[in-house]
Amino acid sequence: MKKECVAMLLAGGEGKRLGLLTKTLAKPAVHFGGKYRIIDFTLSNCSNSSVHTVGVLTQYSPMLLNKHIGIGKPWDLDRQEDGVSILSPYTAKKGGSWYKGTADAIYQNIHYIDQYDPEYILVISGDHIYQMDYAKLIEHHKEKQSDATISVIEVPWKEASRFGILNTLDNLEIYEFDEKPETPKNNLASMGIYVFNWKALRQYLMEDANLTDSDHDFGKDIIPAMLNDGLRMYAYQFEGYWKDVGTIQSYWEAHMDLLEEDLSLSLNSKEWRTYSHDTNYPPQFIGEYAIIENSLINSGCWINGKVTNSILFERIDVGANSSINESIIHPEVRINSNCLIKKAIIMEGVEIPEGTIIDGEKYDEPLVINSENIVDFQKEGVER
Amino acid sequence: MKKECVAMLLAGGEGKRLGLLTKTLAKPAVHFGGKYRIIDFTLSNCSNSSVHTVGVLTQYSPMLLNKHIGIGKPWDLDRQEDGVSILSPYTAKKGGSWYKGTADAIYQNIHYIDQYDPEYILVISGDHIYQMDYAKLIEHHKEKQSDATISVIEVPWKEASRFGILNTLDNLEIYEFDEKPETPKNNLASMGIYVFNWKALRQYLMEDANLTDSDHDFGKDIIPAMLNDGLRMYAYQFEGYWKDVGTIQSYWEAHMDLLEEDLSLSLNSKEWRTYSHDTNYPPQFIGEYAIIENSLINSGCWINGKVTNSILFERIDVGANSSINESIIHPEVRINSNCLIKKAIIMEGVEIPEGTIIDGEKYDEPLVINSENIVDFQKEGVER
Amino acid sequence: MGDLMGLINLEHEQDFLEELTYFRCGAAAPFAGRYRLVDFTLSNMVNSGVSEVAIFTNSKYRSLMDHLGTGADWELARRHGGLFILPPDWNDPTDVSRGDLKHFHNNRDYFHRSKASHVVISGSQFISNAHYKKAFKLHLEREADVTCITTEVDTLEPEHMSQLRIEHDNDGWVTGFTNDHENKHVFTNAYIIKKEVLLKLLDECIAYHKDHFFLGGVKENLDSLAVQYINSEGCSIFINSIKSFYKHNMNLLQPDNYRSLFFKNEFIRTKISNEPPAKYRESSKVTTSMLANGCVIDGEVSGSILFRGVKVHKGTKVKNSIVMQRCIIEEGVHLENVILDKDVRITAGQTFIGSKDKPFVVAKRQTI
Amino acid sequence: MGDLMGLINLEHEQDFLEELTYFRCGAAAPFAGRYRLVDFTLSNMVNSGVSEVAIFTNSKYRSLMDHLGTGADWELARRHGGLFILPPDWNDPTDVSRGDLKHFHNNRDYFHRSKASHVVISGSQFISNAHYKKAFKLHLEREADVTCITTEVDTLEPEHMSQLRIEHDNDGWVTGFTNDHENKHVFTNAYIIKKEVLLKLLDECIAYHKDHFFLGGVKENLDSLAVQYINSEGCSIFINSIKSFYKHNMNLLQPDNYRSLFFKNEFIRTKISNEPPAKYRESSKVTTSMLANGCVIDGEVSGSILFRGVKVHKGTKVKNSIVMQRCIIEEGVHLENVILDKDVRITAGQTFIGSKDKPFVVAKRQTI
Repeated sequence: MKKECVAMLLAGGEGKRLGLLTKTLAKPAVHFGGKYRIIDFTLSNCSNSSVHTVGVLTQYSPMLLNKHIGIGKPWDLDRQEDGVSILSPYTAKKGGSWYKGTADAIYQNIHYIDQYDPEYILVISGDHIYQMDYAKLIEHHKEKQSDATISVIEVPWKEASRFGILNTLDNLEIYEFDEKPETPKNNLASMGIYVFNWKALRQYLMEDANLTDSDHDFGKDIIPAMLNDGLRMYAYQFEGYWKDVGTIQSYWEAHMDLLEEDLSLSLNSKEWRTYSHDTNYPPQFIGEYAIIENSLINSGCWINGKVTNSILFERIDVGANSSINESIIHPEVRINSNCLIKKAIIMEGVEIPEGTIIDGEKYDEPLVINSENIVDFQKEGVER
Repeated sequence: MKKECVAMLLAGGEGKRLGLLTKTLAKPAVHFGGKYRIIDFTLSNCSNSSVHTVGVLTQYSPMLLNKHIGIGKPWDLDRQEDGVSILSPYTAKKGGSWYKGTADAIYQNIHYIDQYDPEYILVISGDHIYQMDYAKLIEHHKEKQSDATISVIEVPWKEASRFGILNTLDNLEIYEFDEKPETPKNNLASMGIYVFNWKALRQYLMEDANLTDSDHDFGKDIIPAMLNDGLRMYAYQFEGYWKDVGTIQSYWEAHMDLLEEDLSLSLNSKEWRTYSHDTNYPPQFIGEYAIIENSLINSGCWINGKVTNSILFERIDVGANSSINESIIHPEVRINSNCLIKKAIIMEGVEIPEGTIIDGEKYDEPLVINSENIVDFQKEGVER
Repeated sequence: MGDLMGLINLEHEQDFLEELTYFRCGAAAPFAGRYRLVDFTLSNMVNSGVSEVAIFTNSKYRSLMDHLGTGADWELARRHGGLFILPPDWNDPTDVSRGDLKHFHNNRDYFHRSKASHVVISGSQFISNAHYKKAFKLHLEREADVTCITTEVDTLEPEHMSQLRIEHDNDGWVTGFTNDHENKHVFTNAYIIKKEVLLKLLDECIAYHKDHFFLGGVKENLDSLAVQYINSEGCSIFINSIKSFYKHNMNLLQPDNYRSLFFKNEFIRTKISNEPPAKYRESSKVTTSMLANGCVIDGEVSGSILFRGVKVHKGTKVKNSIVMQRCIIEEGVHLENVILDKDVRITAGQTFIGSKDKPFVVAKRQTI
Repeated sequence: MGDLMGLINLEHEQDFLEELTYFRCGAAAPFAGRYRLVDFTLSNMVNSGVSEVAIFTNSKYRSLMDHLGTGADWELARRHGGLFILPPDWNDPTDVSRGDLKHFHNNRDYFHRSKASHVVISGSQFISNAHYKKAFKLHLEREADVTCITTEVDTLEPEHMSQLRIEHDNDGWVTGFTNDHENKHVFTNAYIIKKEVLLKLLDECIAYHKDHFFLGGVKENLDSLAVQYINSEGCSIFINSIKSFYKHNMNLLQPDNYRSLFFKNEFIRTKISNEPPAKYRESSKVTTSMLANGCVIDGEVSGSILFRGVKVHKGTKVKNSIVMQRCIIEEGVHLENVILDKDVRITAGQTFIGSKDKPFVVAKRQTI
C-alpha cells in the first residue's frame, strides 16, 4: 500500500569509541537516561511525528537491539500494514555481508521501500539524543519543493571544523557541503538527518551502487553528487538539544545535561513523550537514612545510601553508607554498603563489593565498570 | 524466563521439486488449501498444543515468509515474553552463511534456546500438512522417560523403502534407524518430528559441530549417534492425515484429499482450528449462471462459470462459460470467459485470457501456470 | 488527517430492527454476509486516517463490544489513541444533562485529551464506502464550523422519510434543515465539526436542557454557525427498519451494487475470523448469492446471503433469504423471503415463507 | 494450567472505600504507588498460567476499563481467550436471577465456550502475591468440588471481622463456614471450583431465588459438596475500608513487608506507563518512602507513598501520606496522615492533618 513517507533508521553502528559499553552491543541499544536505550529517542520521534513506516537497519550485534525493538509496541509502531520492520543484512545462499556504507544500506533495501511507493524517504540514525518533529522537516521539504533536505543545527564557530558544514544562501538553499572544513564559512552542521524525494534518491542509489570507488556514503558520495548535478537542496534548521553520544565523555556529559533543568531536552514533557519498554518493578523504596539530591531514579531501586548528581536505572540497590556521585548506574546493579563511586558508569548486572572505591575523577574520562574490571577496584580499601 | 518446552521450526527448505511454486518462495510459504500457506498447519499445531515458544528458522527466500509470520498474531503467538521469533542466519562482520544442515540450524541458535532454559526441545518442520497435538507427543516423551522421541506414522509396506524407517521393540523403544531400507523390517516412518531432552541434545550438537565429516543433520548424524550411545529413544505413533507436499504431484494430490470428506484432515473442526491471515475481502459472489460442485472457494471470488473439484483462493474472477476442474487457483487470478482449465495450478496474479485452454491431463503431472508460461497456452483456441 | 478524531453516536439509534435488535443494538446487527452495520462507519473513519474513535453506546452493547474487541482488526488497538467504547456509566448526582448530551458531557475527557481539532460524528445507519478526506478538505478550506455529509437520492424511499433534508445556497452553505417530504437532498447524520464549536454548543445545550446534540446544538443554531454540505460519493444506503434492512441486503445481489459497495474504494474492515473457504459439495446448487467463508452447502441456494459457517443440508432450498452466522438448515427444508438470525437451527422438512415487504424473521439461537 | 479459567467477581464489593469509590469501583482504587487493587488478583491468575479471565462488574466500571484496556499489559490481549470485562447489560424480561447470579446466568457463554474444566474465582479485596498452582494441584489431587484459599492470621484486625472463617477436619475438608469472632482461620473469598459443579449450583441458586453464589450455592450445600482448604502463602492483606487501606499502604514502608509483597514471587503486573525516572532536585529530602516514576521532588517527603507523576514543590512537607497520580503540592504546604486522590492540587501554604485512624481524604480532581 502507498505511504507518503518511509523512514529508514540506520542502527548498525558499532560505536567503537564507546569502549566497553558497545563491546557486545550496538550503539543504538546502549542504555540511556535512567530508563531508555539511545534508539528510543529516534523511535519516539517517529511515533510523535506520525511517521509510522520505519525500516530499522541493524547489523552489528543486533540480537539485543532486535529484541528491544521487537514488534514496536512501546512506540505504537506495531501496525498491521506498516509499522516498524527490522532489516538485517540478508544472507543469500552464497553468503552475505555487511552494508558497505550508509547509502549501500538503503540501496540493499530498495525492495522494502518500493512496496510502499513513497513520495519521500526520511533517513535518520539511532545514535543521537534529541527530540524533533520530523513532520515539520518534511513540511519544510515540501514547501521548498526540494529534492533533498538536510537538517542542520547551529554549532559554536570554534567547533564547526569538527562537523560536516553546509554552506547555504539566505533562503537556506545549499550550495556547498564542507566535510570538516579547516576554515568553516558557516556554523550550520549536518545532523545526518535527510529527506529525499524517493524517485530522485533511488536513481542516485542505483548509480552509486555501480561505482567501484565510492564509499557508498550519504555524506561523502550521494549528497556531493546531487549538489554537483544542481538538484534543489535545502537546509532545515533545528533548534533544540542534539547530542551525538559517540564517546564515553560525551555519553557521560549528555547524562549530566539531563540533570540540568533549563535544557530543552525534557523527559517529562506530556507533549513529546519518550517511549520505551516499561517493566513491572515496584515503586522505588527510599530508606530511612537515604540522601538523594539532583538525581534520576527508576523503579525497583532500593536506596539506603547517598545519591547525588547521578542517574540510576531500574532495580539498583544502594547499601547503607555508600555514596554515589556524578555517576550512571545501569540496571540490576547491587552496590553494597560503604562504597564510594564517583564519575563512573557501572554496567548492567555488576555487583560492587562492600567498601569498594571507584573514583573516576582521577582519570581522563569517566570510568566504565563491568563485572570483569571491578576486581581491580576491590582492594583499594575504605578511605572517605 | 524458563519455559518447559521450546519448539524449533525448520522453515528454510528450498523445495526444489516444487518447481515454479518455489522459484521465489520458500516451500513453507507456498499457498495451500484455499486460504493458507503450508507453514500455517505447523504454526496452528503449535498454538493448539499450547507450545508458545517457537523459533522459526528461515533462510531460502525468507522475505515473504518473514512477512507472513510477522509477529505471529493469527496464531496467538504474539506474546511479550516468548511467542514466535524468526531466526535467520546471522551475518557477522566477515559475512554469514546458510545453515549447513538441520542440526547446524539448531546449533547456531543455541543462545536463543538457552535463554528459556527448557527441559525439552521440539524440532518440527514447516513442510508438512497435518494436524497434531504436540502436547500428547511431549506427554509420551515424559512418560517413557525418554531422551529422544521420534514421531512416526504407519506407511504402506510397499512404500516403506522411500522413508526413514524406525525399528522398535513392542514398547516402541527404538533400537535401529534405517534410512530408506531396501527390505524394510517395519513400516513406521519417521515424520521428522523430534522431542529431545535439551541437556542431552545440546551436548550432541556441540560435539557434532566439531566433526568435519558430519552433514550436521538430525536423521543422518544426531539420531544415529544417540542410538549408538544407547540413549533412551522411543517412537510416538501418530494416527491421522500427514502428507509431505514435496512435489507438484503430491501438492496437487493433497488438495484433492482436502475435497474428500472422509479424511481426518479437517479445516472445519472447531476443536482444531487452522489459523492464517484473514483479509477484508467481501463475501464471495456467485452469479446467476454459476455451477459449483465439490469445491472450496474463498472470499472475494466472483464466480460466473463452472467450478468442479477445485480449490479457489481469494479474489478470483471466473468468467462466464469458463470451466475449472481439478485445479488449484492461487489468489488474485482472473480467468476470463470461455476458458477451460483442467488439472492445473494457476499461480498468484495470473490473468488467463479469454478462450484459453489449459489441460493438465495431457501431461505427467499437473500444469503450473505463471504469468510467463501462460503465453504458451493462449493460442490453442476453444474446443470444448 | 491526524487532525480529525471520530465519534460514533448510537444514543438515538435504538432497537430499530425488531427481532434483530432484541438482544443487540442496531449498530451490531449483521449485514452483507460478514459485516455488522457499525463496520461501515468505522472503516470509513479508519480508511480516512482517523486514529481515535469513540462510540457512545446506550444499551445492548455487549455484542458490539464482542465484535469490536480490542479494535485491532480496524488497526485501532493503539497505545495512544485507538478505540473507546463508552457505555453509560456515570455517577455524578449533580449532572443535569439529558439524551446524548449526557454522553458528550460525561466523556468530555475524550475530546480534551486528543490533539485533534475537528471531530467527525456519525451514526451507524448510513452505509457507504467513502472517505471523509474530501469532506474534511472542504471543511478546512471553507473554514466551516460544521460540514454535513449529504446524499441526493433519485427516488425517495420509505427509509428516507425520517431523515432530515437540507436546503442550501449556491456556495454550499446550508440554509435550513427540514422534513420536507419532497426534498431529495438527504442528510446522512454524518458531519464534521470543529472541536471548539462542539464544546461550546455542548455547554449551551446542557444549560438549556436540550436532549439531542445535533437538533438542539447545530440545527437550532444554524443562523450563527457556518455550516457546509458535501455529497457522499458512491453507494448510499440507509437502514432504519427491517424492511430497508432486507431490501438493501437483497440489492447487493445485483453485481453493480456489490461492486460499488465493496470494490470502489478501500475494503470495509471487520472482525477477522478463522473460517476455512466455503465448501460446495457434490449436490450443491448455488446461484445469484453471496456466501461467507465456513459455509458448507449441500442444497440449493438462490438469491440469498449466507453469513459465516452456515450449513445447508441436502434437498433443502433457500431462496431470497438472509441466513446469519452458524445457522444450520437441515434436510428437506424450504425457506423463502426469510431472515434467520445467528445460531438458528431449522429442523428437517419444514417450510417458511415470508414476503419481500414482510420477511419472516427468526430471532437468534432458536431451534424450530 | 490450561485447565483453569479465571473469574473476578466484583458484584458484592461496592463502594467500600468512601471518597475513593465515589467515581470508581473498589477494584480500580489505586494502591501501593503504581497499582490498582485488581492488579493483585489478576496478576496472581496470570502468573499461575490462567489465560482467560472474566470480570463481573456492576457499576462505576469505567476507570477499571480504562486501566485494563485490551489486557495486553497482563498478557491477556489474545485472539483466543484473553480478558473479558463484563458490565451488566442484559435485556431478557424473563430472567429471574438476582445478585451475582444475574452475572453468572447472563454470562454462561463464558463458561461454556472455554475448554477449562475448573474456575478460579476471587474478588479484589484480598491482596497477595501467590500462585494458585499449589491450590489447583491440591484441588485435583483431592478431587475436590471446591477448594477455598484461606489464611491464618496472628491477630484479628477489624478488616477480618466481615470475612467468613472456616472450620475443617484433619484431612483438610471444610466442615463449616462461620462468623465466629475468635476464629483466626479466615477465608479470602478466593476459591477454585469444578466448572460442572459451578453450573449445577448456578441452576439451583436461580431456582431457589438466591442472590449470592458462594453463600447460597457453596456454603448452603456444604454437606453435599467436597470442599478443601489451602492456606495462601506469604503476604496476606485484606482491604475493605479506608482504615485498612491506609494501614496496609503504610505497612509497606517496612522493608520486610515491601519485600514480601513485591520480591518474593513473580512481579505484580499493572498498566504500563511512559513516565521517566523520578527526579529528585537539589532541595529534595526523601526518607522511608515509596515513589513511582514521573515524580518530581523539591520538598521533604517522609513515611509516604507517592504515585506516578506527583510534584512536591519547595518548602513543602509530606508526612505519612498517600498521594495519588499527578497530584501537585505547591510550595510551603504541610500534609500529615492525608490521602490525596488523583489529580488533586494543594495550593501554596496550606496545612492538612488527619490521624492514623481517620486519615484526611481528598476526592479526585479538586484544587484546594
